[in-house]
Amino acid sequence: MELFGVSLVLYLLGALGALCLTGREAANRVGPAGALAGSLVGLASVFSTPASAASLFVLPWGLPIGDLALGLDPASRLFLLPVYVLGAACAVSGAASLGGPHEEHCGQDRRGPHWFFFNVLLLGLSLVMAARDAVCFLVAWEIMSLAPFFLISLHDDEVEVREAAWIYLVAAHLGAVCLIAFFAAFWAATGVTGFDALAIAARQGQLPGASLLFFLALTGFGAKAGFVPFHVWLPEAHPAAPSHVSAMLSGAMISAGVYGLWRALELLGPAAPWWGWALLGLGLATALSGILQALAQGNIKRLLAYSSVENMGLACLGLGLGCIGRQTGNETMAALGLAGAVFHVLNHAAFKGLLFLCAGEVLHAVGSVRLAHLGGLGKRLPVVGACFTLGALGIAGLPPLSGFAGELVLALAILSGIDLPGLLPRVGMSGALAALAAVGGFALAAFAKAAGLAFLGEPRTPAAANAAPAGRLALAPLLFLAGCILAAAAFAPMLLSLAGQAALAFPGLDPAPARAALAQAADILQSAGLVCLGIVALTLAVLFLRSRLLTAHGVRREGTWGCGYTAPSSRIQYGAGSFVEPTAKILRLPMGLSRRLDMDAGYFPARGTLTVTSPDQLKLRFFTPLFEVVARTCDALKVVQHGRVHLYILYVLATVVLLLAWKL
Amino acid sequence: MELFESVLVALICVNLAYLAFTRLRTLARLTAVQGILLAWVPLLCAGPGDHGHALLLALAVLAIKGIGFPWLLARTLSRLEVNPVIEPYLGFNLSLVAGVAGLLFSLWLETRLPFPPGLFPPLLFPAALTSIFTGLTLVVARHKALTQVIGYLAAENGIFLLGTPLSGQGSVWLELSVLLDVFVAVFVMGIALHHISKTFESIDVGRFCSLRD
Amino acid sequence: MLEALPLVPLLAALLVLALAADGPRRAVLVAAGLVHAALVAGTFLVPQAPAYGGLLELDAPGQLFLALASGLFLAAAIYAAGYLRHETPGPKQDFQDGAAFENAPERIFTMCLCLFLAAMTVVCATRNLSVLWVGIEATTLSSAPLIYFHRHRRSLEATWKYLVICSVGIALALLGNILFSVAFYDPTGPGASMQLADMLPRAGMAAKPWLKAAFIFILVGYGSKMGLAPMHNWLPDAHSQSPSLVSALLSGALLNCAFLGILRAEQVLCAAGMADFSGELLVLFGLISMGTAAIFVVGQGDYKRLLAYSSVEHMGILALGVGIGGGATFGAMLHAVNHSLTKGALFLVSGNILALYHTRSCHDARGLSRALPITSALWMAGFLAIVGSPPFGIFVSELTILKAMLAGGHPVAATLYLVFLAIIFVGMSAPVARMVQGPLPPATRQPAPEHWLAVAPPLALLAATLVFGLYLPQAMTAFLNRAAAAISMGG
Amino acid sequence: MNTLAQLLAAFVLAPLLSGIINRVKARIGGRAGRPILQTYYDLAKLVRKGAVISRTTSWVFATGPAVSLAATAAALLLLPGPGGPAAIGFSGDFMLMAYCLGLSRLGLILAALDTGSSFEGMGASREAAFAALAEPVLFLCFLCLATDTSGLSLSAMLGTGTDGAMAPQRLFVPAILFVLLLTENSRIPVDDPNTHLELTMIHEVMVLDHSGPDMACIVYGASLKLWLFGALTTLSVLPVRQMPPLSAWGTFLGGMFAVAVAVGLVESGMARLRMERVPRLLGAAGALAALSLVLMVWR
Repeated sequence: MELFGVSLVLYLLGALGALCLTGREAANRVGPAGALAGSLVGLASVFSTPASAASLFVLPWGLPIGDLALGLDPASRLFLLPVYVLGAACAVSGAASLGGPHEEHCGQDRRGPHWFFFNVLLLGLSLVMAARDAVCFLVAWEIMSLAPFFLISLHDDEVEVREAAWIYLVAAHLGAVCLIAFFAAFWAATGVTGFDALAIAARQGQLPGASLLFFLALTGFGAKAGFVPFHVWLPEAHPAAPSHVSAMLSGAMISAGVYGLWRALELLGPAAPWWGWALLGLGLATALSGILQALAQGNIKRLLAYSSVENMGLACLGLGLGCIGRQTGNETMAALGLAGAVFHVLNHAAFKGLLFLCAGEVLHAVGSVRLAHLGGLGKRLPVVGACFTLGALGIAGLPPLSGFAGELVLALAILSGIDLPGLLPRVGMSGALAALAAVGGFALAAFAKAAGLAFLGEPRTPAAANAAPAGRLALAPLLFLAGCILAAAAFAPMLLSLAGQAALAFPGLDPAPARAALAQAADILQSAGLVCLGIVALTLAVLFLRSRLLTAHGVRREGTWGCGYTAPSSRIQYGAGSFVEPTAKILRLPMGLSRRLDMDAGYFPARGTLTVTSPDQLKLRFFTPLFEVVARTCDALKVVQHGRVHLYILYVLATVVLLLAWKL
Repeated sequence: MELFESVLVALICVNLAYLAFTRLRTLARLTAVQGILLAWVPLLCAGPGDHGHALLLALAVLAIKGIGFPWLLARTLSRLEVNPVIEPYLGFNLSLVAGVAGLLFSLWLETRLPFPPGLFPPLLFPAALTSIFTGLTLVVARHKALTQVIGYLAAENGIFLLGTPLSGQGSVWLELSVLLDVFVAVFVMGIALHHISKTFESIDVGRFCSLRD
Repeated sequence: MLEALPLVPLLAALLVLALAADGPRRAVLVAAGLVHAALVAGTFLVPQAPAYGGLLELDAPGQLFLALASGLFLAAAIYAAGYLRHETPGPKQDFQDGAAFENAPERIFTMCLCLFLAAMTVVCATRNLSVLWVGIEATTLSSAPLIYFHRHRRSLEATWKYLVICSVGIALALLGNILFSVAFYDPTGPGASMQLADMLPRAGMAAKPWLKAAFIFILVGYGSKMGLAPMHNWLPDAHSQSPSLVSALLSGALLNCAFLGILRAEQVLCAAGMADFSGELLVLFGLISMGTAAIFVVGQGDYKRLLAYSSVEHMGILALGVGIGGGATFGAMLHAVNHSLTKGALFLVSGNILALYHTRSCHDARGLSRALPITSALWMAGFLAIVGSPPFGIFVSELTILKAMLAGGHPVAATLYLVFLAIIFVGMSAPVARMVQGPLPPATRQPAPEHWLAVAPPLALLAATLVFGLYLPQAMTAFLNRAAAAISMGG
Repeated sequence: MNTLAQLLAAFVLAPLLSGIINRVKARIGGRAGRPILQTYYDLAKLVRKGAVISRTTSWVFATGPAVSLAATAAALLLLPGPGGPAAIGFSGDFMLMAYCLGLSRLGLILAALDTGSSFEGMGASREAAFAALAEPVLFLCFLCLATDTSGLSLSAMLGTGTDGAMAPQRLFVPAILFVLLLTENSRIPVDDPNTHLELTMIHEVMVLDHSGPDMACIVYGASLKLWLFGALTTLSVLPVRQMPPLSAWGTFLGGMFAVAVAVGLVESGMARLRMERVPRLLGAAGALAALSLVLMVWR
């Protein structure tokens, strides 16, 4: 806990130092240094105590409402893990990218504030995970929510960036409003603000309108985590933000939404039956729509953003399983669902952080992250390519990486629920498993597309052909995260039991069967690990054999066989639009693809253009019109301020008369 | 007491007349009539004890409301060379209807309030409220800044009327405030009118609608 | 000390009138602000006995608003020292319609500023309803020339509207005061006193229907000065046309003074046991004001009007908080503090923006962060503060009010409150973000570095509200609680 | 011991299946056909050859086939057989099997994209799309088996037979698995392994550029996959685990032969479906699986 405090202070120092040094080169060293040091100390604080320990500190706090109560329990620690790991990696990566030669369009004087807000984001995230009081949590939450607005708008001379930053700000605030309502209503109903006191009050007295509170929490935290239909800010914000910020947002900040939902479920106590099913359904809908839209994207960062939506959906599914399990008394399902959710969040943070940082390197090297501009980068940026492939393998949930382990735990939780009493629960669970499988299949397609089109084949533009690898400083965080991922793959069972600590601390669970279920799941991961080991060993063996055989019989290098076509160019390669065409034929609506074919008239058109775009349909069809309707209504109502003073007097007169007639 | 009631009825009539006349000069004269009528009120409703106070008040009202202000209005009128015809937003007949509605509303209001015995002479409360409502109707329903000032003054007169029975209660603040209000109406609005006419070559505040949403 | 409070600005006004040179005059202005602030600070240290035969008397709510007015005046006076240096005399061209105009003489402007402070001091430092009324009337008188500083036709229009609406309002408030004395009429008693100290103990015996009528008139009357919808219409015009430091004073201090008028009436009603009646009306007007502000904030193209409508919103929140009662009254007092500080800072910052771009349009004033980095940071921070984001103070007060609303059983009001706040956030965020971000418009030159006189006052005000968002001293909490108790207990 | 024998049988006998299929097709077409061991000859020849590798490609091109083969082989570790349970088994292991096959597919897709050829890109995109659609159907099949046998691991749900009468919904599962076999192994009616028009291919067009040992990996991997699905289909219907060892082996191999013959018959009797029809076929299979699942759960 002391170390945790030190890390907060380091963040604060980094923030203020960077702000004070605005305009000097040193800002780009002090800011990242603060973030790095704070993260490393924080990491030490997470590991310095046993995983199951819980601590609580109430510090003096100057406000008449709430308390400055901070504490670390297993759930906090686990959700802090991505914050610290990514905080360290992104600080280094950001220092490299903002200090490098790529930043000519970013005014020098903007780095001080940038690092200020980066440190503030880390500070806010740490406080969110540690807050044990509603008011304190809200303050931390808002600080955490506001900082990214400034981080996203680093390159605010581009109109898309401004637009994205604004969308982010609005989404974050609307979510926060729901949370304010949630905590205020909770506070008003119980009269206390401390988390422990709230939980006790909720357990003792039947909370009035608990379902409404749950709905508010789901909306508020869902807006942060990017659950459908509140995900619209993600695909806008991530491409606009600098990559180290995207990595931070996607890996750590949106996880805070899941964390918040976790806390809300803890606080609300005994769940109504529909909560778990609502979470399950929402999670699956989010995951499916997220991955389908990810598949449709032609911009790597947008693709990654939608993939984050998908993964948060899976985490929500885990929480839903936990809820259903707790409510039906199925401890196995509850423990595995909750542990699976945390496990998945951890995995996602590592993979997505790595992928976004790789995307950032691509952006620096090529100047674009649109798949139509990339290709063949694997040979030009070998480390980045390898890291991206590794991340893609992991995020698609393929063995032998721990992404598979996470999904397996979720699947085990579902499987333990297929003998629930009643037809509907069973059908629901089966549907969930099938949906999980579909998500896995589409994730594979999406990341095959991302990795394959960006890093393999021939470069599609001269910029991609001339891409130059980044410096060592920029590669260090990639390798660090890749190392984390490999370690996680090797120690997946241990990671699960770590995640299990959070599940065991969840109130309302019988620890003994839950512990047994977790132990069994760890065994299963062990066995699965054997198979994974088999895969690695066999691959190596086959590769060894292959190299022996080829040295014996010789290799000839030729051009790619063109199937008889003699003038191939890099433009005839399969592109982002064509790659998803078979899927789009069936699933155009959920993928949100729209295509336009412009062709000259006549039988032999000289020119034809096919444009395939994938705007967010929900934003296009729902939110934008909604905002327009509100704006138009307000405009129409503005006639009351017409500028004629005598009518203003009429308002006053009418008010008096009406009040007198009404009240007397 | 009959005299008092006839003064009040006369005040109500003057109020309605405000709404019915079409020339600014007539309105200015009406304010003089109202001021003179109003000057009677403190005298008539004063108790036996404090005639001196009431006389002082009556004189002050006569000087300010009966003479000073109408004179100022007339002077402004002749100086500014405004179009002497009032342009209404709300037609004269409709304005009259509004005035009568104000009267009826005041009478209704009187039934809703328990009157402390001996404080208000009969008819004073509705007369005062009618004056306020017609004054504000004049502000609402007419174009020119001058009519708005006149309407505002009529409303002030109503408030003064309502306040007079309380003047015997020992506090001078009430009277002072009424007088201060008149001061505002005359001087501040007079200054503003001066600027308006200088800037716009007219005191038609109907053109004042450039600030809006 | 209480005797001296209104005298200091009055004397300063005379002095200013007498001085010929600009420099000393500005010094006198700042000095008056400083002395006044010091005296006000002194009233916190030494309890004050009533002065001038009981006409001036300080209680907790009055002291609170007095301190706000004084502090804000000091900030505005310092800002004015820098501002007036750029407002040279002589003919100018209006940037909006190109018409020629001149500024009012600086002597008049400075004098009216001092008189304005004197009037506000009287309003805050009295517990006599008549004196209060006279004081509020005097604020109207002294502030009208301030609004008409730039003598062009739009500011004249704004001044005229301000005068007409506030005069009508003030007349209605006077009527309300008269009705109060009718309610307290006692043929056997010593006569109608408008001293709160006399009224509150007897409030229980007062005639209830008359109290109701009186409260309605006072609410509408002072409400039109305070900017409660639908009587708020002068507010955006006056705030947008007056010099920014005047807007800051109007919004941060004058509106509070009018609110104090309503609070005094509320005190009487609470003492008479009619808090339900008055509370209902205050909640109603609060919500209408917030809703109106929400409508006008969305799509607002003029940043000073944007701030003005935000003031309407916050006045609505104040009314709402007091109307809800209980913990919300404390919240409302805290909110008044935070709103004054924040809005004052925002208007001062808007003055810097206006000085650079010569336009009040949010669409044309772009790229602020590149042109004026400190101003843009203050603008953004002020925006976050005013819409109630932590760690600024308004978050705390708004949350307190929300909680009290939910605990007091006003779920519908609470829902509307949140919806309006959310709409206002969205509506304000778009123009503010647009102004702060992006490249400079091509026609604008890169300006000189910002002068400390232009950024220090808003910076200090924002720093104060930031502090109140993180740390409220015990003494201050106790004081605000005392003010809230004085209102809701009726004494 | 038995487990080892099962694995050995799979690794040795897998290439035989395609020989049988080809022979059946040839017989029905009235031809003599290729030798039944042709795939073995092909493999032997490929291993002994050098390779021609495109200049465009990177290490991914070389690793892809190896990963693909390794992943498929690892999936076989999870497959139970006539002799006993699988080498490695745990509840939910079918998910690992499916994901191993996914990894194997990803290896080939990436290798195909590495060539920069539009044709191979086309194949990769089709493979990815259809496999993603097949995945939930496969899971539904496993779920049906799991509810039917109350076992959550492949060893528990396959080859154990069912207690109780042979209800009609139980026949759905082998039928769907058979459809999946056709899909996943690029057989008619989903794909035509013997076509010569690249535009209509799925799997074959992905591997156009591979040669020598790489091609051998791919061909052998495809055989293993065919064996895997054949075994799934067979074991889902035949209760071999309850039989004495010899007859169990006999029944199992007989079943595998029958599956191969059935594939041959289908390939002889049907034309390739149009590309848009494939999802419809999978959709129908999925609907059938869902129906079967509901019927089982409902009991």
